[in-house]
Order: sequence, then C-alpha cells, then structure tokens
Amino acid sequence: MMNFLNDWGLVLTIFLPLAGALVMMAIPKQSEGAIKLVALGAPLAAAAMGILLMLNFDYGDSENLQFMVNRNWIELINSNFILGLDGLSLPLLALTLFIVPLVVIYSWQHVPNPGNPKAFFTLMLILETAMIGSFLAQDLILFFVFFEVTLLPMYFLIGVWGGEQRRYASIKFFLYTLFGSAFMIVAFVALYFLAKAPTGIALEQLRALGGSYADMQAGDPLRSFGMQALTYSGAAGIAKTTAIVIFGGMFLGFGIKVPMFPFHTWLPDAHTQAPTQGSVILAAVLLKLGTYGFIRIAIPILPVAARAWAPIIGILAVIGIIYGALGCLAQTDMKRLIAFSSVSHMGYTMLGISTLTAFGLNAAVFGMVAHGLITGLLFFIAGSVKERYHTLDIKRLGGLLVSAPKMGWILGFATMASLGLPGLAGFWGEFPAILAAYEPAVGLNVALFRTLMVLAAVGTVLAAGYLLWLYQRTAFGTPSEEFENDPNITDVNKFEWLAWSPIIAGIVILGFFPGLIFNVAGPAVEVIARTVGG
Amino acid sequence: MFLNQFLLLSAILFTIGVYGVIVRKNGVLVLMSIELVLNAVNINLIVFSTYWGVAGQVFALFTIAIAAAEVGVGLAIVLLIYRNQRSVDIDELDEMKG
Amino acid sequence: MWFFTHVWIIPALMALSFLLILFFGKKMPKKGAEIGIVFVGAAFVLALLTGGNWIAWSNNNPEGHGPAAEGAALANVDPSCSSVAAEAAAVGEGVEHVEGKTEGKTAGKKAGEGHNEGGHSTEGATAAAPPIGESAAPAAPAAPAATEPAGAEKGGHEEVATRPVVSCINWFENGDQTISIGTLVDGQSVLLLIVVTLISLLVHVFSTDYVHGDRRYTHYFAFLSLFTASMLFFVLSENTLQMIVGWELVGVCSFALIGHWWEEKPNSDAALKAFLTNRVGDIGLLVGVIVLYFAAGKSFSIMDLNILANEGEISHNLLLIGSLCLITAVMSKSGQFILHTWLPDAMAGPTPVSALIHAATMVVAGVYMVARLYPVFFEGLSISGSSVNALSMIGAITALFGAMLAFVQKDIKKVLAYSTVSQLGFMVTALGVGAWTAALFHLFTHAFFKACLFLGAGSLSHACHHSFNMVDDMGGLRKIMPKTFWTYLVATAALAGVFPLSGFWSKDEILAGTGSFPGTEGANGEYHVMLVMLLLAAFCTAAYMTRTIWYAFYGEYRGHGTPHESGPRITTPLIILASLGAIAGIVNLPAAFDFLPEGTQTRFEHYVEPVGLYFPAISHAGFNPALAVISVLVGLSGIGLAYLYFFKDAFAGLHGLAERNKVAAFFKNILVNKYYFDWLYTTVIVGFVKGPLARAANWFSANVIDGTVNLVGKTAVGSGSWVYKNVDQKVVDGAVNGAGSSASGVGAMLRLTQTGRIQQYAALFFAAVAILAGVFVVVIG
Amino acid sequence: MIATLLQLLPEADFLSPTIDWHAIAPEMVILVGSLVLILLDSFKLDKAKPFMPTLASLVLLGALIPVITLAIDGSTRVLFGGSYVVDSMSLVLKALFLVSAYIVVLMSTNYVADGDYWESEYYSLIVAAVLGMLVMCSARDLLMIFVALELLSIPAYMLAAWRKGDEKSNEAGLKYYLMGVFASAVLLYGMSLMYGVGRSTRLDVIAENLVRIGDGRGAPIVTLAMIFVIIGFAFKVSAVPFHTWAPDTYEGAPTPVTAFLAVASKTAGFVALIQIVFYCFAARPDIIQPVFAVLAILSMTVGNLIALKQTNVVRMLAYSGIAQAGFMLAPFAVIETNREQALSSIVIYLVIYAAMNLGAFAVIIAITRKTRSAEITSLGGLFSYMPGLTVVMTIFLASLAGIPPFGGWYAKFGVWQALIGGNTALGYGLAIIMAINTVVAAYYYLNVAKTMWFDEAPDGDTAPVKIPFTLIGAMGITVVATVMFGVLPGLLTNISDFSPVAAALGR
Repeated sequence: MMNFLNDWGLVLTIFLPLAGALVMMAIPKQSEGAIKLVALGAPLAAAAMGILLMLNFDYGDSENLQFMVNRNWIELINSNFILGLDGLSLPLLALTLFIVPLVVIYSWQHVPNPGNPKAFFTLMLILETAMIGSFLAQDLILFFVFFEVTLLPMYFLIGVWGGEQRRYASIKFFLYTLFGSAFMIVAFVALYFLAKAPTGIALEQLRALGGSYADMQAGDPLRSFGMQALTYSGAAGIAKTTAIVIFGGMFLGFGIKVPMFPFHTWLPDAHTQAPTQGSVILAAVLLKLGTYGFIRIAIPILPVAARAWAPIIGILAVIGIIYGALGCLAQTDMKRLIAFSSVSHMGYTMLGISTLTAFGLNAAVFGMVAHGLITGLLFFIAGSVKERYHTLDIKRLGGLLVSAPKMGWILGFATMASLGLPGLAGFWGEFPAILAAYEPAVGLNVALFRTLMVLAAVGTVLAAGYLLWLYQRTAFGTPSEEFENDPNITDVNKFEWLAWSPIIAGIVILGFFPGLIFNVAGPAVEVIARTVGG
Repeated sequence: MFLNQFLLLSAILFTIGVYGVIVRKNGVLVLMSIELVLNAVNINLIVFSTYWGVAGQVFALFTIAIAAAEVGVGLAIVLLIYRNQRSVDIDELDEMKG
Repeated sequence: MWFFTHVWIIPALMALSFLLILFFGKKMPKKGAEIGIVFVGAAFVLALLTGGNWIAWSNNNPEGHGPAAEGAALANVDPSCSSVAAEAAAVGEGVEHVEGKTEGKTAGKKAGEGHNEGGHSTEGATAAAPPIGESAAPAAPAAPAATEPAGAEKGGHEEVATRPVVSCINWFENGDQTISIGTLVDGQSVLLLIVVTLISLLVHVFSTDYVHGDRRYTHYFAFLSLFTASMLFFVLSENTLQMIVGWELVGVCSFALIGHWWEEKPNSDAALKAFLTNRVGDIGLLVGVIVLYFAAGKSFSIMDLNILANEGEISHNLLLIGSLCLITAVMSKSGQFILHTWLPDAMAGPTPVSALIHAATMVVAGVYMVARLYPVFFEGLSISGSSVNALSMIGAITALFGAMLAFVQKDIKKVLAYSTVSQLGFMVTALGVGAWTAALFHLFTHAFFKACLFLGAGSLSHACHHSFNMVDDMGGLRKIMPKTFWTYLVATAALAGVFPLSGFWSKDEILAGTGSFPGTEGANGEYHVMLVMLLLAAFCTAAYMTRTIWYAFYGEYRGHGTPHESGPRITTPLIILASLGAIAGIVNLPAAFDFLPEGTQTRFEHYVEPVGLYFPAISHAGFNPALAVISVLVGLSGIGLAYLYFFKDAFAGLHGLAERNKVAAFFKNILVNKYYFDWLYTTVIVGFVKGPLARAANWFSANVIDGTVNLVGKTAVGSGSWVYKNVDQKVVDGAVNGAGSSASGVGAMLRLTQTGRIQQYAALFFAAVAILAGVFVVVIG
Repeated sequence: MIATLLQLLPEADFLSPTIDWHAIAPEMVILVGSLVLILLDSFKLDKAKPFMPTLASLVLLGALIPVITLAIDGSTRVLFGGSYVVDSMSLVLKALFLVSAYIVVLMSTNYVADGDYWESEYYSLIVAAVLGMLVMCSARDLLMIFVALELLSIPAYMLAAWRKGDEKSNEAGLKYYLMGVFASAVLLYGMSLMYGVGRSTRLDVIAENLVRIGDGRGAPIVTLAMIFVIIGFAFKVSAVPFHTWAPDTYEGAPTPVTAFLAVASKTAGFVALIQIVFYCFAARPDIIQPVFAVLAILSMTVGNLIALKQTNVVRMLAYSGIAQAGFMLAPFAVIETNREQALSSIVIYLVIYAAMNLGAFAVIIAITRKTRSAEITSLGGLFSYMPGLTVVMTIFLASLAGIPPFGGWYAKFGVWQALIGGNTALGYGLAIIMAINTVVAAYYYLNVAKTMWFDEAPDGDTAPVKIPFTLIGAMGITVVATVMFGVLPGLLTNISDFSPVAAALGR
C-alpha cells in the first residue's frame, strides 16, 4: 500500500481528473447523465486518492517532502518531473480536492448558458489537474507548465459561459496573467544559469539529493530547476542586485495572480463576468497559486532579495487591504463587491508573507484556505441569487431573509466569516498576519511594519463595514415589489445544500480547530522562515 | 592586375540592374535588369577566380545556368499574367496589400 | 477540584443547546424554548455548584507569606498554559503525588463523561484531563482543613494567596509558539459564571411570554443560547486570544439580536451601528493584545501576562501602550464616552435582550477584561498613588454625561440605556482609581437591579402595545400593574443608592475607593475630581429614575387600549431580580462592621478578589460613615428634587423653561441631540468614508490604474493600427524618393512597405540592404 | 573505336571521387522519385493522376528510411572534400523536411484534386523542392548552398502561381518570384565577394581566412559580403524588413503551397543561415550579433504589431510567422557566448514551429472547405457545429502563443534559455523584448480562438462539413506532435542535443 502511494499517489491525484476529461470526450454530447457522472466521479476519485495520501502522510515530519516522485523529464535542461507533498502543499491540495467536487455538484442543474455540459465539465476537469499539479510540482519548469495550463480552461469558462462583458473580461484575465508569467519564466531561466552550489551544511543537504548534485563542490554552477536544490543553494553566488531583479520577475508573475494592489484590475472584471463555478474556482484556488508561489518559490530560493522586497510587498499588501475595502464600498453589484473584497483579503495574506516570519507565513497559508472557503461560498450564494433575481444590483435586492430565509442566513454566516469573525475560519487568516507584522523578521524595518499592522487592523473595520452594508441591503428589509412574490425566488434547493453545507462545516471546524492547518503547515513554513533568517 | 576596376565595373552593373528593377514597369524589362545584376556577380567571380583557382569559374557557370532557369520561370509567370489581364505592367498587380 | 477543571462543560452545554435549537427547535412543541431553558438551567446549577466549591476551596487557602507561598498557590496552574506560573509554582513544592494520581484518574474519567455530555467542540478535553489531574496534585493535601479559615478573617484582605485553577489543552501550534485554549477559574470568573447563567435563565423564562408568537421565536432562543455560550467562553478564557474570540462572538450575538426585527430599517441600522462601533474599538483590542503578547514574551496566557506585569518584568511603556489600546476596546464594548452611542440605539432589540446583553452581561465585558488584566492597567497607568488617569477619567465623564443624557429621553428604555452607560462609567472609574473589588461588586449588584428595571420596562410595554414612550403612551400604571410597579420601585431605589439596598453598598465602595474623601486614605490614590463627578452622577441618577417612575406609574394613562398586569412568567423574574437587587449588598458588608458575627463582612472581597503573584497588591479604602451618609443624601436629594418637580409641581418657573429660555433651550438641544455624536459619526465620518473617499478610490481604480493598463493595451493595438493604416494607404509616387532617402530611417521604411506594389517592395528591399550594409561598414569597417 | 579514341587522349590526371552512397541515399531516393513522377506523368497521363499523391508520399517516406539508418549508424560522414557533411543535426533537419513535405502532400491531395489543377507536376515540383532542402541540410560550401537554395526556390515560384486562372495566385507567384530573384541576386553578389575575401567556396576555409583578414578586425568588404549573404537568407525566412513578399504570397497562393512556403521553405532558409553563420561567420560575432539582434527585434515587433490588425487568417498567420521568425533569429545574437544552446534552441524551435504551423494551415484548409473564405469573422460559432475542429485549432493557436502544455512554450523557453544563458546585456534585452512580444502575440491568437468559441456563426449555416481523411491524417500527426513536444520536450531535446556538433564548430 505504502509503496503504491509513494510511487503513484501523487501522480494519480493529479491526472485522475484529466483521465476523466479524456473519458468524457469519448461520451456523446447527448448522454448528459453519463457526462455528469464522470464529471463528479473523476474529482471524487482524485479526492479519495488525496484522502488516502493525507491518511498516510507523516505529520510528524511535515517539513519534508513526502511521496516524492522524481523522474527524468527534460534532460537537456536538467528539469525533472518532481512531485512532492509537504505541510505547505497539503492544505492547498486539500482545498482544491474539496472545492472542485462541490462545484460539480452545484453545477448539476446550474450549467450556465449556453449549456453544453460536456465542454463545461471537460474544461473544469483539465483545470483541476492543472491546479493540483501546480501545488505538487517541485520543479520550476513543471510548476510553470501547470501554472500556465490553468489559463486556457479558465479563459474559456469565462469567455463561453460568462456574462455580458465576458469577451473583454476573459481576454483581460488571460493577457494580464500571461504578461506576469512571461517575466516569471525569464526569472526562472536566469536562476537556472546563475545559481551556484552553496557551502557548508547546505552543500551537504544538496549532495544528499543525489543525482547530478551528488558530487558538487561549493561554487559549482547548479544548472537546476529543482526547487529543493535551488532552495538549498539559496541563491548562492548571485549578486544581491541581480537577485533583487530576478525576484522582481517572479514578483510580477505571482503578484499579478494574487492579485496585489497595482495589478488587481483584472480581478473584478474576471469575477463579475465569470459563471458562478468559474468565480468560485478562481477565488478559491487560482488566486492561491500566486501566494503559494511566493511562499514556495520566490522567498526560499531568493532569501536575500526577499528581505529587500519585503517592505514593498508589505506596503502594497496594506494598500491593497484598504484600497480593496474602499473599492467594495463603492460597488453597486454584489458579485463585484465580493470580488473586490478578495483584493482586500489577499492583502492580509500578503502582509503575513511579507513579514517573513514563521508566524506570518503560517497565517498566510491559513488565510489562503480560509479565503478559499469563505469567498467561494459567497460566490456560490451570489450565483444563486443571480439565478433567482436575475440581477445582482444591490439597490434592487433586499429582503432575502424574507423571500429565502435559509439562503439569507447562510449569506449572513458567510459575511460574518468573511469579516474575520473569531470562531470562524476567516479570523485565523487575519489576526495572526496582523500579529506577525508587529515583529517582522530580523532586519526588517520594525517601525514600518508596526504602522502596517495598525493600518491592517483598521482594515478589519472597513471589512466589517462593507460586508454588513452588503448584508443589510440584500438580506434585511422587505423585498421590493418587483420581487414581492416572484415564483422564481425559492429557498436553498438540495443541490445547493449538498454543495454548501460542507463548506459551512469546514469554515466552522477550521474556526474552532485552527490547529488542523497551523500544525500541519507550521513546520514547513518554519523551515522557510529560517532560510530567510526570520 | 586591375582588380579594383573590375570590382567597380561589377558594382556599377549591379547598381544599374537594381535601378532597372525598381523603375521599369514592364515585366520583361525587369527580368532583363535582373540578368544585369547576375552578370555583375559573374564578373566578380571570374575576377577572383584568377586569384583563387577555378572554383570561381565553376560558380560562374552554375550562376549562368541557374539564371537561365530562373528567367525561364519568370517569363512563364509573366506570360500567365499577360494571358489573364492582357498586360505585363507589374504596377497593376496590387490586388493584395496590407 | 473536578468542577474547576471541567468548568468548560458549562459553555459547552449552551453551545450544544444552540445547535439543538437550530436544528430541531422548529420541530419541538415549544419551538425550542424548552431546550434553551433546560440547558441554561443546568448551566446555572453547575455554576452554583462551582461557586460553592470555590468558596470551600478558597476557605482552605493555606496560610503563608512571601513569594514561596504565593508561588505554591499557583500550583494548580497547568504548566502547559503558563510557563511563568509554573516556574513560580516550582518555588513552593514538596508534596506527595499519590493522591494527585488518583485525582488525575477520576478527573480523567469524569472528563470522559463530560465529553459525552459536552457534545461538540470539546474534543480533546479528555486528552487534556490527566495532566490537569497531575497539576492538581499539589493542591490535594490542602483539602483536609489544614489551616483555620477563621484566622483568615482579619480585616478582609490578609496575605492568604488565592489558588486559581488554570487548565488548558493545546489549541494549535503556530511557528514555534504553542497556543493553548482552556479555562481560568478564580473568584472573578466564578462570579460572572453565576451572574450570567442566572440572568440568562431568568431572561429565558421571561422571554417565553414576552416574545410569544414572534416571527422568529426559535431563532431568538437559539441566539440567546449562543450568546450565553459565548459570554461564558469569554468569562472563562485562559488567554487573551480566547478572550478576543469570546468578545467578538458576543458582539455578533448582540448584532443578531438587536436586528432581530430586521424588516424595519431602523433596527438593522442600529444593529450595524452596534457592530461597527464595536469593530472600531476592536482595533484597540487586536493591537493591544498583540502588543501584550510580545510584551509577555510571546505568550497569550493571562497568567503569564499578569505575573510578569505585576513583577515589573515588562517595561512601563509597553504596558501603557497596551492598556491604552485595550481602553479603546473597553470604550466601545462597555459603552464608554465617546464610543457609547451604539448602546442606546441597541435598545431597538427585544427588551429581554437589552436586559441580558445590554445591561447585565455583555456590556460589562469591557469592565471584566480590565479587571482580568488588572496588573497591566495598574502598572501601565500607574494607578497607585496618582490622582488621575485615562481609565478613571473616561469612566467619570461617562458616568456624569450619561446620567445627564438620561434626563431628556422620552423612551423609557433609552433612559435605562443611558443609565447603564453611566453605571458602567462608575465601574470603569472604580477600576481606574484602583477600587477593583468595588467595581466588581457594583457589576454584581448592577446586574440584578438593572436587569430588573429593563424587564420591568419590558413588562410595561407589553401592557402598552409595545410602546416604550413613557411620556406619551404610559402613566398611572401603578394601580394596574402592582407587581411591575413595586419591583421597578425597589430596583430604582437600589440604583439610586438608597440604604440599605445593594446599590448603596457598591456605589459607596466606589466613592470611597476614590480615596479623595478624608478618612478613606487607605485607597490607592487620591482622585478628587472623580469623587465630585461621581457624586453629581449619583444625584442625576436618582433624579431621572424618579422621573421615569413619575411618567410610567403616576398621573393619567396616556396610551390607548386597556393595559393589564403581565403573566407570571414575566413577573416572577421581576420579583426574583428585585429581591436580589435589594439584598445583594450583604455579600460585601464593610469590614468596619465588626459588631457583626465573624466571617460575615467582605465575603465578596475575600472570595472574589485574587491575592497572589498574578494580581497587584491593591489596598482598600476603609468604610467611612460620613461619606456613606453624604452619598445617601445626594441620592435622596435627587429623588426629592425630582419628586417635587414632577409630583408636586414645585419650581413652576422651571417647567417649560427650555421653551422660554434660549440658553436652557440650547443646552436641552445639546442633550436631546446626544451631544451631536451620532451626527458626527454617521453624517461626517461614515458619510465621508462611504461617499467621496470610496468613490474616489473606485474612480482611481477604474480610470487611473485600469486606464493605464488599458492605455498600454490601446497603445499596442493603436500602434498596430497606425502601422497597419499607413502601410495600407497608397504611396503615390514616394516609392523611389522614399527608398532613396534611406536616411529617413526605419519609420519611413515601415510607411513604404506592403503597398502591394512589387517595385516598392523591391525599393524597400534594396534600401534596407543599402542601410544595413552602409551602417555596418561604417560602424564596424 | 571509342577505345582508340580514348587512347588518343592524353593521360588524364582526373581521379573520380569516392562517394559514400549511403550518406547521400536520401537525396538519391528523392531525385529518382521526382524523375519517376515526371516520367510517369508524361507516359500515362490521366491513368496515373489518382496515384500521384500516394506515389509522392511513398517517395518522401521512402527517403526517410535511409535517414533513419544513417541516424542509427550515427557516425558523421564527410563527402566531396568537406563540402558535404552528414551529421546528426543535418539528419534531424532532413527528417523534418521529409515529414513536413509529407504532411503538405496530405493536405494537398483533395485540394488539388477538387480544383482542377495540374496534379503530377504539382507533386513532382514539391518533391524536387524537398531535394533542394535535403541538400541544404548537408551543404558546407557556398556553391552547394546556392544550388540547393535555387533548387528549392524555383519550384516554389511555380507552385505559388499554381492556380492559373486566379489573378491573385498569379500576382502571388510574380511577387514571390521577383522578390526571390532580387534576394538571390544580392545573395550571389555577397557570395562572390565572400569568395573573393575568403579565397574559397568552402565554409571552413573561408572561416579561417576571415579570422586572418585585417588580423581579425576584417575589412569593409568583408562586412559588406557578410551582410549581403545574411540578407539573402533573411529574405527566405521573411525577416523584417525583407518580409514584404510573405503576406501577399501567402494570401494568394494555394493554401497547401502557403503551408509549404511558411514551413518548409522558411525552415530551409534557417538551415542555410545556420550553415553559414555557425560554420563560417561565427568568426566575426562583432558583426553578426548586432545584425541578428536588429533583424530579430524588428521582425518580432513589426510582425506582431501588424498581425494585430489582420482580418484574414492566412495573412494573420503570415505576419505571425514573421514574428516567430524574429524569435528564431534571436539566438543568433548570442552565438559568441552561448553557441550550443543557441544552435539547439533554433533547431527545436524549427521542429515545433513546423508541427504547429502546418497543423494550423491544415485546419484552415478544412474550414475553408465549408466557409470558402479565410476571413476571421467567417470562423464565428465554429465551436457550436464543429467542436472537434475548434479544439484542434485552439491547440495550435495556444501552441503558437506559447502556452503550455503545447509545444510552443518549450520552443520559446529554449530561446529564452539560450538568450539568458549567454549572460550578455544584449541577451537579456532580447529576452525582455521577446517576453513583451509574447504577450502581444497572444492577443491576436486568442482573438481567433475567441471568434471560434464565443461568437455566433455569421450566416446561420451551421451544417458541419465532411473532412477528407488525408486532411484528418495531417491534423492528427501535427496535433500529436504539438502536444508530445509540449508535454515531453525531452523527446526533442535528446535528438537535438548538438553539443558535439556545435563544439566542433570553428574551434
């Protein structure tokens, strides 16, 4: 069993959905039942695989990669097919495996116009494979490939099944991300050529990786894309300025994906235009690719540059927090408001990251999962509201608690969770991040970060502000006469219950047992924090 | 030897040919201008071959042969065009642009 | 011991009740109310038992002086919760562990049961139980009355160290820190445990009648349970992080209950306002807790924090910053001046809720927190020996201004609300001047009579078609609703501080605590200003309460319909609360009353006020008859004046003064408009943030940033189209010239390309050749 | 009689060269094949018609066999005193040419048959052009290269004008022809000068002499010669500003021919450039690096910018091809510092480019069978009635845009690797410019994808059209190749690792 998992566990988890997609292509368009069955079966199979992995995961040793798979891939550039699961990847893997089946369930009768479930689900399965892959890849090039593969399916999900402005939104989303990743890959290649083998203990670790590293001497060119190897090398032999420039390339790539403050403008359009399922996946998982990239790649591989960039990231993060919140306040469209709130929430994650401390990074990891669940739920609800009211214009909504009480309460729950209510998941992404900012990694400007801490704390108030205003204007009050007794407006139906109740449960459970993530990710991020000297 | 003079001559020929190519509207004349250019090349080759052995002359022979072939094809195409639109004024051929 | 280590069962019970009501409430015959009542009743019983145990426990506090004894007193602090306490405890050691083991086992077993009944969210407690038992070991031998409690009676506070029981489990590990969750049991928490459960129980009963047939009857009870659970969770918190959680959860419950009737905009507005105002204060809470976390050497543990602060391990400045931050939190949660504005609006919620949350329990959370972290404030604000500090200042101002505001209200609940504000001001002042016990004592008594007053008001409106407007819709109810009347009267008297009702004792202690009055030098400082302001406040209090009595119960009935006395489920709680409000004072009779039998004075202080390493050595002002008399006189004069003014129509000149006199009108307006704070907040600040600022941000996003991006895109496409257009347009005769003028560079070339003219292509071709060749020949040679 | 005649002759000192027939077997097969095609046609005119495509394919695939055997043998073979070399790289390229030509034949089969064009000549011309390409792969001599170039160009001129009745086709043919002739004239002039300064037509000899001239600093005439030669091929690869012919010719020529030009003939141009630059001009990086930098930047930028505004798919592909050529030219600019990777990255790019571009043209041929127009708008709503075709086309477009997991990404990645590996300011600069251009390019590729997926059919006609199996075959091969190269680039890098070859160069 264990051997099987070691050899095939991760590979299967990644490619089962893809297999499902291929099977689906073979199914004729008409037999929707079969299609949906496959669409649900494949993610569930992957999830089952993932659960097996998590059961056999050695939590005592979560700072080390487990179930490693290491095969030759592109010898010429010494880029290998390396997969691995550690405390950092595990929560995100879990998140992905958790969300996608729910999305499928939700789509069971909600396949958006213009229908064609076959194509819809095929794209979604491909997307899942790509997402899982990028969380498990341990080789820069492999990561890059998976990272890019997420683009096309999302592009089509938005463009074909999206709203009015879908063409504009989809192409904007695509080009934005592509722009970032173009610089990212350049940065990767530069790393490949410049990184050298380190000295001392790091060298021993490097040699322990075996392969071409086995007999490296300090100062030898590394010529590797392996994340581990590069991490051990810690950008040895790269001049500080060069390292800072390279980090800049990655910063573009990941920062746009997060999205960080100046690069965030694609997000509202993409979210607003995307179909519900698209928004959910985008918010729940895709945005996390950026933050994950920072924690997994940019910071450990370029520690020195990371320290140089940390203040900038911190400042941008806080600007994002405040700015996103203000943006929310100005919105009239429910979905757009939620989208802007993502900018604000990811700001906390980035703030946690920018502290470069174990506490902060850990908070960031938690923040990713929490934001994934909560914002995912919010988008689900927004989708259902849209479906019933055929509008998301906040001014026209209202009295949801009257017309659809259960949905109203769930929305209330989601908003509470989203504004970082302690006892629910959101809080554990925010508070520790703010806390970490009080005492950033050694050598960072303490005064600056404490200022940021206070500003971030102020952000929590704004968050409460826009979320509660949203809730008041949508749920409280009595429905306007145009929706007074509209037959379409029904309460939560069984598919929605199936899709939502797990998320709700997850939010509560994580809220009361934050250890479920903190304890797993803790050791992993602690190693990273140590490499940065935090 | 008067190497420079020969090179100069070939250069002049080359330029004349280019000029003809650019200004002549008649397809056939354009083809003839091309011949000029090719001959300029041949002069070069012959001249240099006096220094570096027969390779140049062989090259020149090849050039002549291939030039003949090219002009053959060229004439064929010009003829084709003449059939289709009763004119060999290559300036009228601007159906596709941009 | 078992009760102390398993006290978590009590909040767990309420949480369970919440879930049960949520999921099955609708199907129950009584729509879930019975579940709530049963569980809260159980919780109350458990709380009482815990209280009893605590009394027994602290009666057996071992005699002893100095750090060793005080260290030993901390032996029941689970080392995994507080390392500092553990070290201190290590000082006083040397006990056999046999009984400890057995203790541990039983504890473990019981914990098992506790787990079963405790339901959700308490897993792991079982795992935690054995260590708790272990840690309990040293305490065991103390049980057989080792030392004579009688000896511990002299003057109330002798050097007998309290033995807090702290037990916790590992909540999560973050980075290299281990953060625990658990319970801290000592006099203070036990006190609140009892108060909360009791009032909650009564309110539950009251509500069954009051909100009968309500739209969301079940939700209402669900949230009552949730609130009780969160409040208990907060009260028992072992570390500040836990405190934050409880703090926010009660906030949400209050949000939900204030907005209970959310169909009407005002209610939802009030709910939002309450939540947002609290959020503002929470900035302080978050920052303060963070500061203190690092100050205490990366530990949230209250024990660590208190002990370190107490022993001066933490720099004064850190403590100052921390305490100031926390004070903002107190201001929002406990409705202190200038963040008090939400509290009166919060009366939009159902009256029982106001009684439970906005009078008796939640609003005192701020007070409780200050008391809980007292060393921090004591050191940080250097309360001892000074004569003014932020805490006392805020408290005093609140007490006075709140009382004045209460005058102009028409709505009886608003009156009570401002009265609450003012009374909270008393408590905060007390804490500010170092009269810790007095503050808690007042919290205790105030809970009873203020709850009674609110429920009374509820009963009134129940009779008067749910109107609270005492000026227009009430009057002359004395005869019709005798029970309500008498209970209300007693509670009012208590609030006004009439001897010998509970209010008198607690208020008097606070006044004495200011240490300003000659003869009370025993106190920690000399806060003259506070004394004066508090006396004024006391005067106003008495007066406006009399006013309410007049409007509500005397004169002619001004409302419509025929009011009637409320049913037993409403009146019983009233009676219970009133009687408690009357007699509660005896639990802390001054030490000076030595004519009373031994062990009857200062029981409250003895059992509630901690002594030991984790609490500052505060001194207590002795009882001063003169001051007592003065305070009573002030109260009575207030009553008297109001009586004359309202009942006997005295000072006729004053009646309708505001109408005639500009000055008076001006002041009245200020009061009516609540000092224009709401206007400031809603119109100015919120309006600005919501309006221009947000719009500006949005505009910036839409036009500037997005614009630049689009601009880049446009320029790409634009230049594309430029090239395209110019390429496409016919160049009539410029071909040769253009080709010739190769100096005009690539731009010119682009213009000349792709015209469809072979010869222009050719021209371009050779031009490019010429340029390339030329340039390189020149440059490189 | 003849014997006596022979006796009369003086003792000739002519010794016939020893020819390694195995080495030139592929060329021989093609040569014979093309002759057979012509003869068969002239004897059995109409009976043979249907078999022409099959026969042509057989010839092409047959030529692949000796290529493979040579590859297995693996040894580098030098013929004709070093002017003809068969090494691993040349074999890879030959295989590439043969396969692409085969795919072109597959595409042409129905296209040529449906419109009544001369078939036999068509195929024999294609095969003849392939012969030129094969020779090009091994040529190490100016003369040889020139002959190969003309051998592959002249048939192309005729093919471009193949639709005799169509004026567009004629125009395309004439433009291509004239520009081509100008180019070869310039090339020849350059070659003649090069012969003059290099004292030989053999590349290696020239290289030696180039270094000697002006003790390394060279002379103006050297620069002139090099520039002229490079430009001669820059035309072939349609690099800006020598690209003008490409869009018009592509648009006018029969689409299969366009595919042939866009892929095979362009590749041939690059092969020639590789031969000339790596085996000869590498001695003067101070000239070629800037030249190629300029050409690369101009090509990718101008090509992309103009492509943004195209309304015709074929024209769009023409400009995109110009931009792609720019990407392929970039590595030449770091030849001095990063020779091996420069070489292999170019070859890898060529292979992948061939796969995805041929595929794209195949799909377009299939679509135009229905829409009868190559306007982008006419692709509207394709997804709704021909989803399979749409997906395939999307794959090719995505690959052209360089999005994993399709081959294109690795092609670009390789170039980046070469550029940055050079670790020169020029290299980094090109890498950045290229990064930006990739994004610009993505826009117009996606624009086509958008039309197919998101828009509605212009005329409500949504009846799917039957696609001949040969076309499906062509698409199948190219799709598989595109995806394989993207997912497992190792397959490609292993065979195109020319470090030994490149190491041998010049040094």
